[in-house]
Amino acid sequence: MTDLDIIEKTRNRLGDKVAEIAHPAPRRIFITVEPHNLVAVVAGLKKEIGLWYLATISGVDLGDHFELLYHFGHDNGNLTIRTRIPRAQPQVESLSPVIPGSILYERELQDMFGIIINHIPDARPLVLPDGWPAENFPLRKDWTHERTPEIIPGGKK
Amino acid sequence: MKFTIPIGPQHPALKEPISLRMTVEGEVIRDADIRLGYNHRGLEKLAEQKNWIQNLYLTERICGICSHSHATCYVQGVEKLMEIEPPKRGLYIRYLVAELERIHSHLLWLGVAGHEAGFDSFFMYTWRDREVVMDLLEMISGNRVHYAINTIGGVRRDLDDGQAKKILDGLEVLKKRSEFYFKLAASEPTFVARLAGVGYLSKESAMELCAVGPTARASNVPRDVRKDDPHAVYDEVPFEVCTADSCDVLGRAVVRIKELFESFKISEFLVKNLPPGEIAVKAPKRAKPNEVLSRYEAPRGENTHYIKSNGTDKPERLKVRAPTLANYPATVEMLKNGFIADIPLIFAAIDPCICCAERTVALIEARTGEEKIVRFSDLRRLARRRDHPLVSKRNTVWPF
Amino acid sequence: MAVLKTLLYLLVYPGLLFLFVYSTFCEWVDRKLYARFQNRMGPTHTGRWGLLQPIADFVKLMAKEDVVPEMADKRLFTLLPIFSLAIVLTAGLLLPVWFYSAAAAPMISFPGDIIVLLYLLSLPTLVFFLAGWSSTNYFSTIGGTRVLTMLFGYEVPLFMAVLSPAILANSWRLAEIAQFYQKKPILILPNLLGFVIAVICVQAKLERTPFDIPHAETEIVGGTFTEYSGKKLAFFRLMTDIELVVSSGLVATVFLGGFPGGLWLGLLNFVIKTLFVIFFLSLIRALTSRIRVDQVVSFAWKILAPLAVLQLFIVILFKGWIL
Amino acid sequence: MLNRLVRWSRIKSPWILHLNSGACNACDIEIVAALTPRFDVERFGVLLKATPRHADVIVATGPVTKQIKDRIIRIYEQTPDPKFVIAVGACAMSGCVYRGAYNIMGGLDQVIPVNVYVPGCPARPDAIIDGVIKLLGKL
Repeated sequence: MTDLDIIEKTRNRLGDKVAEIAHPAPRRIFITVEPHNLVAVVAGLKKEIGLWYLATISGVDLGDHFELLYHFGHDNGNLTIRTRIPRAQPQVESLSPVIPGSILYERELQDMFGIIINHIPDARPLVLPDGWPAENFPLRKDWTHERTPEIIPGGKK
Repeated sequence: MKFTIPIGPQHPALKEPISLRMTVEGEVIRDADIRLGYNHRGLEKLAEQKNWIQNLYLTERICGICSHSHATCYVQGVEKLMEIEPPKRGLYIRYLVAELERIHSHLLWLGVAGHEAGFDSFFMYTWRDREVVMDLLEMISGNRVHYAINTIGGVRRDLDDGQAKKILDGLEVLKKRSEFYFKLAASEPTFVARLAGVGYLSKESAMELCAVGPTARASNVPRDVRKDDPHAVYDEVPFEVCTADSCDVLGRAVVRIKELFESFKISEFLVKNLPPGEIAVKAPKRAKPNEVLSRYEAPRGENTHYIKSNGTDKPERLKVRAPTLANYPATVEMLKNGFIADIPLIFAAIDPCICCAERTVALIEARTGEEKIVRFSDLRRLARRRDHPLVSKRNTVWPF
Repeated sequence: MAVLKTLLYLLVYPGLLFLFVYSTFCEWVDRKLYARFQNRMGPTHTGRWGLLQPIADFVKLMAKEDVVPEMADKRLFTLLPIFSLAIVLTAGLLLPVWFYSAAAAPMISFPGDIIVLLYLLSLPTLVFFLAGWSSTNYFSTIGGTRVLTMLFGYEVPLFMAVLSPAILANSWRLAEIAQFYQKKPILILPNLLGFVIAVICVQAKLERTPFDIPHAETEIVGGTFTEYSGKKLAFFRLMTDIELVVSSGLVATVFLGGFPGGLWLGLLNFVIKTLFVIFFLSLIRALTSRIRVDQVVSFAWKILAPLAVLQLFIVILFKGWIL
Repeated sequence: MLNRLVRWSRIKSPWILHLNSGACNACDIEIVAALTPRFDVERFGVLLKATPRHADVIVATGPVTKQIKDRIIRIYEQTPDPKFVIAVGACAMSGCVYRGAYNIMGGLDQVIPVNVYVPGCPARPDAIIDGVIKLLGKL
């Protein structure tokens, strides 16, 4: 299945749910969807073109928005579904009913960006090291790390 | 008699810190819980504070075994962002190192698998031969482990004719040795008995849980980024995707051995057809605002790097997905209802590279399977029973 | 004089001191062979050819801090290493190598001593189990249960295999069995199958690869000995070495015709024959991978035990028709 | 006399425990490579032990992550005296590239006392063996 086939199929079958389809490089397709359409689009694509392999979910902090990129691999390249959620209300539906393997990456998102994943099967808050302070999300741009002073054994000479 | 045993974070079977909590009944595992985070170093945050060249150094140190794969994956992406085209010769050397690294990694894995199964002689023999490929890598790059051969726009070091000849000789030696040892291993009944039927992962669950690399290929899912997404030199190189259909540890070993021979073939092709010319082009300091998704087939499976630039000399976001992380859900699935004795083997079978997986944190808990309390008297019966009906089903043939 | 002789017998030769020195030598041989099979050198820098390596290990462990875990049963935990060492030393005295006087003391050679020796060699296994159990560490506990599970597997084939030469020699006394085969060395041949079975079972008894399941390093860390350190570990290691000597001595006595030739020649015979057995044990260790505990039990009952029965049949038929 | 014997035995029989505190695997595979035929540390009586209770020398690699800090201290306390610590690789010495990251405590010496530092990223097997020998020479 070539890129053009996938684009055409997506346009024909899921056109009403997809906001934009970009094709920046060979074997790379970027589809933009609204957050509430995300699960439906993934389920549709899984049915239409057999998209079972979720490579990862990248989160990007864009200031007032978080951008989530769901990278899928297929037999002939890569397809990325992009969605944006507001920083004030960082919520997104879990993909795990459609793709069980997604749970890992969603927990990672919870941990690193503080995005709330609705209906995630294992809703335990993700911990960085035990005793990590709450409401600290390392990958948010406004979070900075204070270096702890190091002890020099034997003292400085 | 049901209790939880902690395996790790410091455990001889795991060379890296990870904590597995196994709920066992006698010798049978009922539930598995993996706790990561012991190796989490916060790499993605660090990457945002370093410039493009410094990040090359950083990505190389994500992992020591597949250091070249992360660096290559990153460099591929950055070259696209900067819109530069590395010269052909540079690319050939880069992917030659990549294939040699795959050979070293698979030999290492075979040795470790032997060690986990208590077959120390096999471990010693494979590691002795691994030194041959380590020498080749040291000759090409000047380093045994972190090769640092990549640079943005090509590679750092050229290859001369003498070196090319040495590589071909070394590959010839390796080929002969590996063939001999693998025949030996295949004829060792205790070893094969330990691998066959252990850690079953069906094709359906492999797909559902998004398994990658040899783990997926051993479950007959022919996924290989080098074929699916033929980047750089891989559209010119003849090779095959190796699969097995036995879905167990034996299958994973077979896939790795077959891949080893594919890698010998690819490396030979790359050395023999090395084009003349430059090895690197000059790279700009900054990259225009853009985004790129870079994929690379590391020895353990697919590496995915998502890189976003914002016009400065530092990346806006560098997202690293290592293959081991993708294989964790599958591991939990495989561990269920196995024996304690098989934990190290099953865990080793995905060739875990915890340091790769843990540039971020993840926590998995297994879905609780059917549980019943077993008394001590039942244990003996359990131990005698053949828990896996698959033991008899050996449709994966050893390649020799 | 008799008292002195007995004391000498117990403490120097062939008792404590000799067994200590010879067992460390055997450990060195085993390690060296194992290393050579793996293309390595093995210990080389401790004494000449690394000969003193096991002694260095022993002394170092004796000088180390001795940690007793809080949860463990302290008395049992401390007693077990000494107890097990005593058992194997006693077993060592029963071997008929020490016949430097014709009229051996009745306490060390008597009809039925083969059975006593076999039982004395079974006891360390129970000690291992108790050691694992009393450490109250998860890994030790699992190791302990594995020890017992394995015991059910190899013990019966071992007894049956050792039985067949005894039947052929028509004696339950080790010295007599050995003498019988010294007179007619050709009769060793019918017991060849038994020899193989016995070597495999001894391998299992000594918990060496492929039967090192109770202390499988990559699975359950140190297994039964996880919590042991310092002196106690040193005793356990020494005990394992002496057990190696004694069990290979047993196999050599029963299957290879004992150790004839008085004090010095007998000693030479003993060394050569035990090293011959140890060579096989090391070879098995280097050539195999660890199997699972269920595989041990099924292997022992499905293959070793029937073969041992077959061996008994061969010997009985042989005895009936030819002798 | 007895002291000399004990000292000799300690020099001749260092059993090591491999401890990974968040390393990138490179130093770890080099430590394992030191056990294999080409380098073969068993020549010097070095054995890789599984549990801290049996070990004399802790060979640690990697920067110390916050999560594993308590474990390292526990393992150090579990090891019976006399015990020695070798920090292998740049990470275990100072944190290397990861220095200053939010989950890193820094080098190993931030947590437990270290006897010998072996530099290198990663340290070569030869260097690791040299580190062990240097440590023993100091006894």
